[in-house]
Amino acid sequence: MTNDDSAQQTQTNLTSTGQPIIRPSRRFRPGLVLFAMTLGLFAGIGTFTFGYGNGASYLSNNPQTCANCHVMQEHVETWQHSSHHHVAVCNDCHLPHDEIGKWVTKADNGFFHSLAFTLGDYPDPIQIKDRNRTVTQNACISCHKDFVHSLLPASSSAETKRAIDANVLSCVHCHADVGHAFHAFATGSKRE
Amino acid sequence: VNIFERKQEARTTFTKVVDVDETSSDPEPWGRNFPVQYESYLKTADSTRTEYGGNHALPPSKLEQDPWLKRLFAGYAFSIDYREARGHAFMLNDQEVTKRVTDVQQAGACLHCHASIIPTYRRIGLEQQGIDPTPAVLAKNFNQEAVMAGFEAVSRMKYEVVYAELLQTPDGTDQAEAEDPHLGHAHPVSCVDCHDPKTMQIRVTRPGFIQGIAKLATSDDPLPHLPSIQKWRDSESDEPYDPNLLASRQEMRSFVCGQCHVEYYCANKMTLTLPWSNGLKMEDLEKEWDETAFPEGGEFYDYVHKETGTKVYKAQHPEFELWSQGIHARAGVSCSDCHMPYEKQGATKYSSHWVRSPMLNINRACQTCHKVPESELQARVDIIQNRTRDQMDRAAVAMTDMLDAILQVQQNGATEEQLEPIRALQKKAMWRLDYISSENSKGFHADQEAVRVLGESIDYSRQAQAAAYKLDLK
Amino acid sequence: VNIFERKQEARTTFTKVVDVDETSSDPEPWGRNFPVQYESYLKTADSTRTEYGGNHALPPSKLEQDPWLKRLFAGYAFSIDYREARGHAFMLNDQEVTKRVTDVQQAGACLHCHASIIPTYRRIGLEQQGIDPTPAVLAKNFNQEAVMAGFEAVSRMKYEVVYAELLQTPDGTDQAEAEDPHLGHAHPVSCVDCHDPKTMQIRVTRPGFIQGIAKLATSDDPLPHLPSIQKWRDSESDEPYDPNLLASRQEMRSFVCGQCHVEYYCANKMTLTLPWSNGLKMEDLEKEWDETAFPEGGEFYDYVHKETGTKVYKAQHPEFELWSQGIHARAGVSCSDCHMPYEKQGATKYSSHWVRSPMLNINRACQTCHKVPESELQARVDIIQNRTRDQMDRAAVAMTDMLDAILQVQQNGATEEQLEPIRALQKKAMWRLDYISSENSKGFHADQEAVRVLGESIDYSRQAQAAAYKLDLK
Ligand code: HEC
Ligand code: HEC
Ligand code: HEC
Ligand code: HEC
Ligand code: HEC
Ligand code: HEC
Ligand code: HEC
Ligand code: HEC
Ligand code: HEC
Ligand code: HEC
Ligand code: HEC
Ligand code: HEC
Ligand code: HEC
Ligand code: HEC
Ligand SMILES: [Ca+2]
Ligand SMILES: [Ca+2]
Repeated sequence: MTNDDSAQQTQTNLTSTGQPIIRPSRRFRPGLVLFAMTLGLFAGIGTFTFGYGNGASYLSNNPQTCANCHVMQEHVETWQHSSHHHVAVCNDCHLPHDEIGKWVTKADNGFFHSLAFTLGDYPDPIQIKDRNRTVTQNACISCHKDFVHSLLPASSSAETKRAIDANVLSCVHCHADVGHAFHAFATGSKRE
Repeated sequence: VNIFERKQEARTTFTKVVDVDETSSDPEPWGRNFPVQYESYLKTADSTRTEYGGNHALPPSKLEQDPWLKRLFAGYAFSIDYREARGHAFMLNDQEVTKRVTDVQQAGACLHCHASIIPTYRRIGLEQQGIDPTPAVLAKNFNQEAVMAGFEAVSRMKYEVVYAELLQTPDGTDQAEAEDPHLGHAHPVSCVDCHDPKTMQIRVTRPGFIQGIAKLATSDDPLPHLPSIQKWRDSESDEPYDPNLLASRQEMRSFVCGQCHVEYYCANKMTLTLPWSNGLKMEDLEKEWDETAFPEGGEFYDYVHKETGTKVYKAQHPEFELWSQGIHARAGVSCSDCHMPYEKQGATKYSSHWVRSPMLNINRACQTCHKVPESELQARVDIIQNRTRDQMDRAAVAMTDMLDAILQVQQNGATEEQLEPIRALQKKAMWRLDYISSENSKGFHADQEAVRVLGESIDYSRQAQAAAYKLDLK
Repeated sequence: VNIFERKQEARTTFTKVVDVDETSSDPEPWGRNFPVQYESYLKTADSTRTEYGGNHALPPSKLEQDPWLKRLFAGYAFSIDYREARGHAFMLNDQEVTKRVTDVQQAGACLHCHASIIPTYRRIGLEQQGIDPTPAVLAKNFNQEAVMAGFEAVSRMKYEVVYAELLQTPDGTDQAEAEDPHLGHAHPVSCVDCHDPKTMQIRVTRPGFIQGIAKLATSDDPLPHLPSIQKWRDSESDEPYDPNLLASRQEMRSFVCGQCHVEYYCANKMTLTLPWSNGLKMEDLEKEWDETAFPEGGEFYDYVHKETGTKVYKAQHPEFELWSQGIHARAGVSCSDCHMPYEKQGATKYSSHWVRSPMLNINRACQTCHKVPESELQARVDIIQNRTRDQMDRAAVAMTDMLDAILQVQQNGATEEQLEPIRALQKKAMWRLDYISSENSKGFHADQEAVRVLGESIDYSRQAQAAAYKLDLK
């Protein structure tokens, strides 16, 4: 369940313009700058799936809008068969639960997926990337932290040199199919 | 690291009811802080068993189930008494009462894996360093240096002597009383063996493992299932690989078990040793033993096989090593994932400390990952284990045929020179058969590898048999 | 609902451009209706290969890679020419040019699996039934009875004779012309072999398979991976098990391959036979051969091993049988899932008809189910195949040692009576080694089983060697 009403509102605005609005921020990292530049480039060329594929759907919470891209069809279907279909929509798991991260991810994924879709040079079946895996992991914890607190790092202090990142168990190592029925093993075991 | 990566939230701190420290080898006070884990830990005294078992005062004897084991171990303590494993609660008791200990003189190193012995190592280590091991000093911190020193000091001492030392170490609850000379009780594996009493983080404490894994890190065995070792190798650090600092949590969830469920040498000719300097494969371990000489001189061996007089090696429970060759390790599945699965209690989940066969708990141990019916998972395991079993029986027949052939040529006057190459084959054959039969998963931990090793055992047994016939001494 | 059903929802409706019928063994007209499938089918003429290969005019010779094969096959056609498999497009050509056919007289049954031969079987069957096989009659329906009759009629005929019959059967495109005596061309496996021309549903057409699977159904082999057989057994039907009526779609996705990728007998002493009456395990097949006698009398064998004079069996590509013992079959994963994975063209999904090594297409073939990097999947397969390879090399050494030992005692005058038990061991050893080495996945289809079978081969080879030495005839 997303409970982010404000985000929803901003979104409507954006949808009506049909274009994403990227607000430059000092907190944006170089990738984003690159993103903005590439976007400029493509805007120049003129043909770009972002508009054609209803790019703004990236900004919506309705899973059917993800299915605007047929390559997402299977993911929507398996989500419908999953244990979470009545409690979480795509964005609950695939967008960070904090404001900035949310918009950065939307822009980032929205752009690159549209680009990939246009160029057709993506793996099929699609393979989730590490950065998006961090997003799903954090989403699980965000909803379930009370229940799973024993799985969280014993301490976040500097008492151990062990990388904090290696210190948390990956949820999808065991629960590979919560968002997508039949999602056989993950991966997800981020072993390092 | 990028902008999306939020700071990991730490575990909600627990309500400490009592303080525990580095001497708290008695689990009871820990149990007051962590009642669910403690209750499940206590269940290891339950002894329900799977197919390969029953319900007995002492677990069933493997020697009776597989009489060929008596010939395999002829002349060694294992031929007197060798039983199935059972729950952790029994480990100390089962060691005390085995005829291997009551009828044979054993070394103190036996307790390394059967008792909560670290505080005792620390105490003796401190004494050796000239420091007074007061309860406060003992309790203060882990003090790896002192622990290692104590371990080296007692490893080759007599079993009874070291056992008595256990009772001279405070265990966090007992108070010395006038009539009772004990300072503490002896406990089987306990919380302090796997957890840091301050943070509750899991850790490894066993000197044998700490040395073993450091040796392993310097080997060139690939080890894709232990990525922190590869990182350490890449860093070209001068410090030895230290699992407590470098291993990921998922690796630690197997390392805590690898402290004990491993092949070892443990007798009085040399300190307890895990033979990992060449890697974790069966051949790597064998190579280390082949290259080892006893400190007092003479090439390494475990026992002289009584029927034939051949010096051979004894393999013990190489679970960690065999698991390392399997698909689960490769996929990042740890021992704890299957043997200590999460359970739900009320609003939280916890790790079951009822360490036992996952086949008694298929639902939690397997079905989170494998969405197939229990009966189907059971059937898959049965197929793997039965196939291993068949090949093991075949290897056992080959082994006994070999012994008969050797005995015959010995009776007919074979010379030592003639026997030498045959003994070499015999040693390889017996090591391989023992390796898989003493591993406790009946092949499950790495199914193809288990059967491969048995196939080699058959090859060497039959080669030895053929070589004996070829001597033409019937 | 399971993963397969989900996938199977994706069916494309087609626009019929041309009509195809039961004589259309030329794939070209089908290709006009289904251009994507056809295009991918044509790619089987591409011959990129994995590690165990290269790029050659004819595929690499297995005899050169593994010289011990020449001794294994001594006296049999396979010792003259035996190569790696390649794409389906080559199957007819590679058979025509192999020295096994050019230098040795072969039977017509060879074409059962190398040509689109069903219309020819039907034509000859109809003739035998006294019906005039006009193109219209031939095209009308499958007519299993006629197909079976034709198959029985030509199986033992000469290869060249049956090949000529192929050219006398219309193939759906060629028209008989004045100068050209051909009615049709001969084609390698084609659409009509696996698809019903009316509905496009997949089906099995090969008489050998239809008989074999019906025999299998009457056995007591458990077969949990083929649930429709269990259902048929439970129904206690009087009709033989008919895959085309009873098998699930997922089963059919393996059966179409099981038509050819199976162990067989195919020479002139008896009709083409798949030895499945006892089950699909290596021992079950062996048992059928042991129990078989030739119609003309005499116990069944494939060839007399030239070096030793022992009558032995030849194993051929038991992919379907080995797959049946593996975890993938058990988990319901069919041959087509890996060898004909779905691909996308635009918004439509289709089955790749470029049947080839999945290792050339890891993303589609494996990553649907295994969400791990390609390099990791490759590594897992390498480990399994290398382990199998090692054990195979070991079994090969044992086999040649055995042959040497037998030759020696034969030279020294061993009697037939003395040799009899040794020959029995030799036959078992050679069958087992051949079984895994002629299976084309190098153990992947059932890793533990493959190594188990090799372990048994080692056992029997070495036992034979020892028994020869024991005769004391050096
Ligand atoms: C309850 C959480 C959850 C929900 C809701 C969810 N997903 Fe996912 N999704 C995941 C997880 C977890 C993964 C796999 C992460 C991994 O393998 O590490 C994933 C993976 C993916 C992938 C990568 C391909 C793959 O199969 O690994 C895509 C694409 C995807 N999701 C799309 C969607 C779409 C579209 C929706 C909405 C219809 C959706 N997801 C809803 C959790 C969720
Ligand atoms: C413009 C078409 C399109 C739309 C609309 C779309 N996707 Fe995707 N998506 C793609 C493509 C193409 C890829 C593969 C990208 C790659 O691997 O480079 C992809 C990959 C993904 C991945 C995993 C890949 C990664 O980079 O980690 C996730 C998760 C995902 N999509 C979620 C969503 C969600 C959630 C929505 C709706 C909010 C959505 N997608 C809408 C085309 C689309
Ligand atoms: C938006 C909040 C939300 C997110 C994000 C979320 N969950 Fe849940 N999850 C829930 C709720 C609510 C339930 C209870 C559903 C019910 O009772 O039917 C639940 C149920 C579960 C269950 C029990 C049901 C089952 O499938 O076995 C598991 C396990 C679980 N979640 C794991 C995860 C994991 C792993 C992730 C991340 C990939 C995740 N959840 C992400 C809200 C969430
Ligand atoms: C090593 C395996 C493992 C890992 C890692 C893991 N879980 Fe679980 N989880 C389990 C098992 C096993 C259960 C079932 C416990 C039971 O039924 O008693 C479970 C149960 C749950 C449930 C409750 C299911 C229910 O039926 O109500 C939720 C929610 C959940 N896990 C979320 C998570 C989240 C979030 C993470 C990551 C922080 C996570 N899990 C990591 C194994 C794991
Ligand atoms: C300090 C040594 C030590 C450690 C650490 C240890 N074990 Fe054990 N384990 C033993 C001994 C000794 C026994 C045999 C006890 C007996 O038979 O009396 C045993 C028995 C077992 C058994 C058999 C239980 C039964 O009911 O049959 C299993 C399973 C097991 N251990 C798994 C593990 C796992 C998994 C871990 C790590 C989470 C682990 N052990 C950690 C020493 C240890
Ligand atoms: C490196 C760790 C380690 C050392 C050292 C060790 N053990 Fe054990 N022992 C185990 C483990 C793990 C098990 C459980 C697995 C098994 O039974 O194979 C076990 C099981 C046992 C058992 C119960 C099963 C059986 O074998 O009958 C006895 C008794 C025993 N050990 C005695 C001894 C004795 C005596 C010594 C010293 C010679 C010793 N152990 C040294 C780890 C160790
Ligand atoms: C994927 C699951 C899995 C993993 C990972 C795993 N095991 Fe096991 N283990 C099993 C199964 C299944 C058995 C067979 C139990 C039986 O036969 O009842 C078993 C058996 C055992 C036994 C004998 C238990 C008995 O009842 O006698 C021991 C000891 C053991 N494992 C220790 C370990 C150790 C140590 C590790 C890690 C190095 C490990 N296991 C990793 C599944 C696993
Ligand atoms: C043989 C090793 C071993 C012993 C002994 C042991 N633990 Fe654990 N314990 C583990 C492992 C492994 C975990 C999982 C740790 C993780 O994933 O970070 C764990 C986790 C825990 C946790 C964290 C929450 C959870 O349930 O995952 C607590 C609390 C805990 N143990 C308490 C205890 C207590 C109390 C005792 C003594 C009664 C004890 N442990 C004995 C291995 C052990
Ligand atoms: C944390 C996840 C996880 C757990 C827990 C787990 N498995 Fe697995 N299992 C896997 C993965 C991953 C594979 C490798 C195949 C793959 O990538 O799908 C696998 C493979 C297997 C295989 C096929 C490999 C072989 O050796 O033939 C069997 C059988 C199996 N598991 C049984 C079990 C059983 C029984 C248990 C419980 C005792 C268990 N698994 C627990 C993840 C798991
Ligand atoms: C039951 C089906 C079947 C029959 C009958 C059959 N083949 Fe094959 N043949 C195959 C399959 C499947 C392959 C590919 C697998 C392989 O190469 O092992 C193959 C491969 C071949 C190859 C290429 C590889 C090689 O072995 O050099 C030749 C040549 C060949 N067969 C000739 C023959 C001849 C001659 C006969 C008759 C004696 C025959 N086949 C009968 C199914 C069959
Ligand atoms: C009519 C018989 C027949 C059928 C049906 C058949 N095959 Fe084949 N297959 C062959 C023959 C013969 C060859 C060897 C061709 C050659 O080497 O010239 C072969 C070769 C192959 C190869 C090797 C390809 C390469 O590029 O190296 C694979 C893989 C294969 N088949 C898989 C399958 C699968 C999967 C199916 C079912 C979807 C199937 N086959 C159906 C007869 C058949
Ligand atoms: C889970 C995936 C999977 C399934 C299911 C499967 N195979 Fe394979 N197959 C493989 C892999 C992997 C190889 C090894 C390819 C290599 O070495 O390049 C292979 C190899 C082969 C080869 C040799 C290919 C070559 O390049 O020479 C043939 C023929 C074959 N399989 C046929 C079959 C048949 C027939 C079935 C069903 C009865 C089947 N396979 C089921 C994965 C699979
Ligand atoms: C060796 C067997 C085999 C041959 C030969 C074969 N097919 Fe297929 N075909 C299959 C299998 C298996 C499927 C998957 C069927 C299913 O899942 O129901 C399939 C599916 C199809 C489909 C359904 C859509 C799809 O892509 O899944 C079409 C259309 C098709 N084939 C056309 C052809 C054409 C045209 C030819 C000849 C050029 C041909 N096939 C030759 C085995 C074969
Ligand atoms: C349709 C699903 C599916 C496909 C496609 C598939 N697998 Fe699997 N694989 C499984 C399942 C299911 C298991 C058994 C373990 C389990 O229950 O998850 C498994 C097990 C395995 C194992 C461990 C078992 C063993 O033999 O050691 C390996 C390795 C493996 N697969 C590799 C592959 C490779 C390589 C491919 C592609 C050539 C492939 N798989 C294709 C579903 C699949
Ligand atoms: Ca040993
Ligand atoms: Ca044959």
